Amino acid sequence: MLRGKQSWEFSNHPVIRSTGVAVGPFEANGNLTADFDVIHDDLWMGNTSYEQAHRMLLEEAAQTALKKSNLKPEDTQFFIAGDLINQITPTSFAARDLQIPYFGLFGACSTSMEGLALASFMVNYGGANNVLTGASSHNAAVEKQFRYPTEYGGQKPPTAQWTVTGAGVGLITNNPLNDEKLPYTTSATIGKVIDMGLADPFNMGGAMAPAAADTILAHFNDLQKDPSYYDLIVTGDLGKIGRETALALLKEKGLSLDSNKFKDCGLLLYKENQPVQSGGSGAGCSATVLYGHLLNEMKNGMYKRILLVATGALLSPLTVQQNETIPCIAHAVSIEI
Amino acid sequence: MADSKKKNKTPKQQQYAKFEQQFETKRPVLKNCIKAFFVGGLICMIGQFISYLYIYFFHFTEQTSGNPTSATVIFISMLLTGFGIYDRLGQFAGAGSAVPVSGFGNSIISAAIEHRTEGFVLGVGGNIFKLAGSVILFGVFSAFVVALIKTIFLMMTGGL
Amino acid sequence: MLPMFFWAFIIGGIICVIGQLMFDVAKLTPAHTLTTLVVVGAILDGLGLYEPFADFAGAGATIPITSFGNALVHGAMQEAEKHGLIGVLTGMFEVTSSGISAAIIFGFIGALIFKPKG
Amino acid sequence: MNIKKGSLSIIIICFCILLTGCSKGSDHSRWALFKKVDPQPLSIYAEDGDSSLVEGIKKDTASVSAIYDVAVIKGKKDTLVAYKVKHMSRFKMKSIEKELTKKLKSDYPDEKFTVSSDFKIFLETMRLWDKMQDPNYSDKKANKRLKAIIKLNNELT
Repeated sequence: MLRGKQSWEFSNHPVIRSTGVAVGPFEANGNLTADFDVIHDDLWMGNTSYEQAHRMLLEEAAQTALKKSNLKPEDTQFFIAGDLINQITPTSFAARDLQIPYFGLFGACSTSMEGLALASFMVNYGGANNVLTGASSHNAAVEKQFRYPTEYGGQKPPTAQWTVTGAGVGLITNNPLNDEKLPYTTSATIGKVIDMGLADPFNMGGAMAPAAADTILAHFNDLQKDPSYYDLIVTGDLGKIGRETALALLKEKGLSLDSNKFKDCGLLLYKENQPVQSGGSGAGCSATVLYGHLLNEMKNGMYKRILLVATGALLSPLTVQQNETIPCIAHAVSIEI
Repeated sequence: MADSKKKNKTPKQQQYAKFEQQFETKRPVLKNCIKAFFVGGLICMIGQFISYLYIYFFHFTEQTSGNPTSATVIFISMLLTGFGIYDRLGQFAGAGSAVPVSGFGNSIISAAIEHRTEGFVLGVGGNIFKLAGSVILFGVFSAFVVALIKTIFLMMTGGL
Repeated sequence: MLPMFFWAFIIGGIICVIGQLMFDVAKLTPAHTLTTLVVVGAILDGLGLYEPFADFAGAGATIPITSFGNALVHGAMQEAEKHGLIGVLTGMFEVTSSGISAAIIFGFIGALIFKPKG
Repeated sequence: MNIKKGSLSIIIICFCILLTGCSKGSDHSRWALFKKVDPQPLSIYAEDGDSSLVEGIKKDTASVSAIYDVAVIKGKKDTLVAYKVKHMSRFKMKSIEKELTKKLKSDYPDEKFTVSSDFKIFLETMRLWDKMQDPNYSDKKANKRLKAIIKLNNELT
């Protein structure tokens, strides 16, 4: 049901029945290792190219999610996913192997929540019984496309972020199977593209913060809720700088959040001493942290209600070179248990 | 470049740019410069050492030892790039490892290694100058202009 | 000879600091920074300043990328002395050829034997 | 910083190899790059008056204030003058060379000079000088070697 200007409420409570998360070596050394299903100790993962490894991550995550629910690809109506590589080939190639009817999404790093919102919408209104949704990214494949060759000795400024190698997939269904308490989605707010004129591709957090703030404000306006309703508000990959900027922006707009209840996936994922500069980023960042870590925490009773706001910077290497500013977007999905 | 960007910005965007800046982690310029100084200086000192080796053991004079020296430095840079050390050195030293010829070698070699998955002709061949191409282009063109002006000047003044 | 090492270190270091300032203060990309330094090297040689500088600092002046511009001009000027204006064109790579060819050859060898580590 | 430490130790090791590796022959050429060796000026075909001539050339060269170490070897036709320039004067190396050539030409109009401030030329001159200390080393060989050094000096790149 449409609520307010840009939000949906899912009254039938689509359930996230199972999840699958596959990550690379760098993430395995981070904070959340215990929450991941498949861990690779090599960036190549036995493939001949990083792009193939990228595809493999998503496939493994999808297969794990299906296996945990005892489902076959045929039982799943739709597969909604995306990544950052040109023409989202890793995702489409994975969809070729999965043989599930497929929607390819591109929302940069916000793809995970875009997919979850759409999947919940479909399931809520009977458009599907089971939908597989997720997002993935691979550090070396993304660096190769957006930045410099991985072996190039360029210095990254402290505002830069580290692209996550990982894929997170969730199975959204209208059939919770047994009596076990499972997390379900209750609402989603679709963001609009916001461009505040920043153009530095090594400071994405700062560019994306206004989009996150805009979507969070819209969410509370549309659903007539208060920030205290949520135990935790998590942003996708704002990093240190973006998180602080977003907090300050929200405060300026009259919405003060408890900074202990406002976290960022890019900061949760890595240890303090890992050289990720401002934090993690990439489509896989919010996907691995939500489908791996946060849902586990919810099942363990740490949180009852969370709002996940995944942010995306809709740039390409071409637009950066043409001196265009960075348009950004954010989508929010609320999950309760 | 920066000016043209500013012109297109709305007042709201300019205001945000200022607002955002207070949260940005500042680049540690002094620390970076010290690191660049020591690593860059060290690379040049190693280069000096290599050139003395060429003078001492081979038939090179101070004038002619420059070429084999830069070739050797580039060779070392290839090994460091291939073993995945140079990118870490680059993150530490910044311009200290980018400005010496080893950095020029690194930009060529890293691009060549990166694109071998696309094949040797289209991948390696097509991308090897991805980063170094601009250095070569502007180096050659500016040298052409400078040499042309200097030659004409010398001809006019009768120096040639 | 020993002061040579000292000055190579100091001058080489200073050129790198200039590069670092172009990165951090002027916020240029590495490609813009290196390109600028090469052009500066070419102009300095055109003014006849680079050679005394290289005499003084040795590798401190020949190892930084600025020497690439200097060497290009040098090759062109050498040839120009022999053949006039045409020499500017033909002599361009006279001196620098080794650096570029070394980089190309080692780059390709590197691509043959190494894989990016990520 | 392991990289720094490693490369430093490599430099030190290489230095040691360099110092010990070529210890045959006289000491002069071994130390030629490191310190002032101040060799006796030589003439390959020692004729009457030659020793005072090369002595004079050396004194003349050393009188240039920026020059601190001079090696002179006179061959059949050519005279090779290799010298070291004080480091702070290396900026003016070209003009020093010009000044010296002019000075030597006006003082000794009959001689043909090759002057060089290049370390390599100085080193090779000292190597030849060391060899010439051996009485068995023939004058012809020495003159040939001298010519080779002069040729090396005239190579541009």
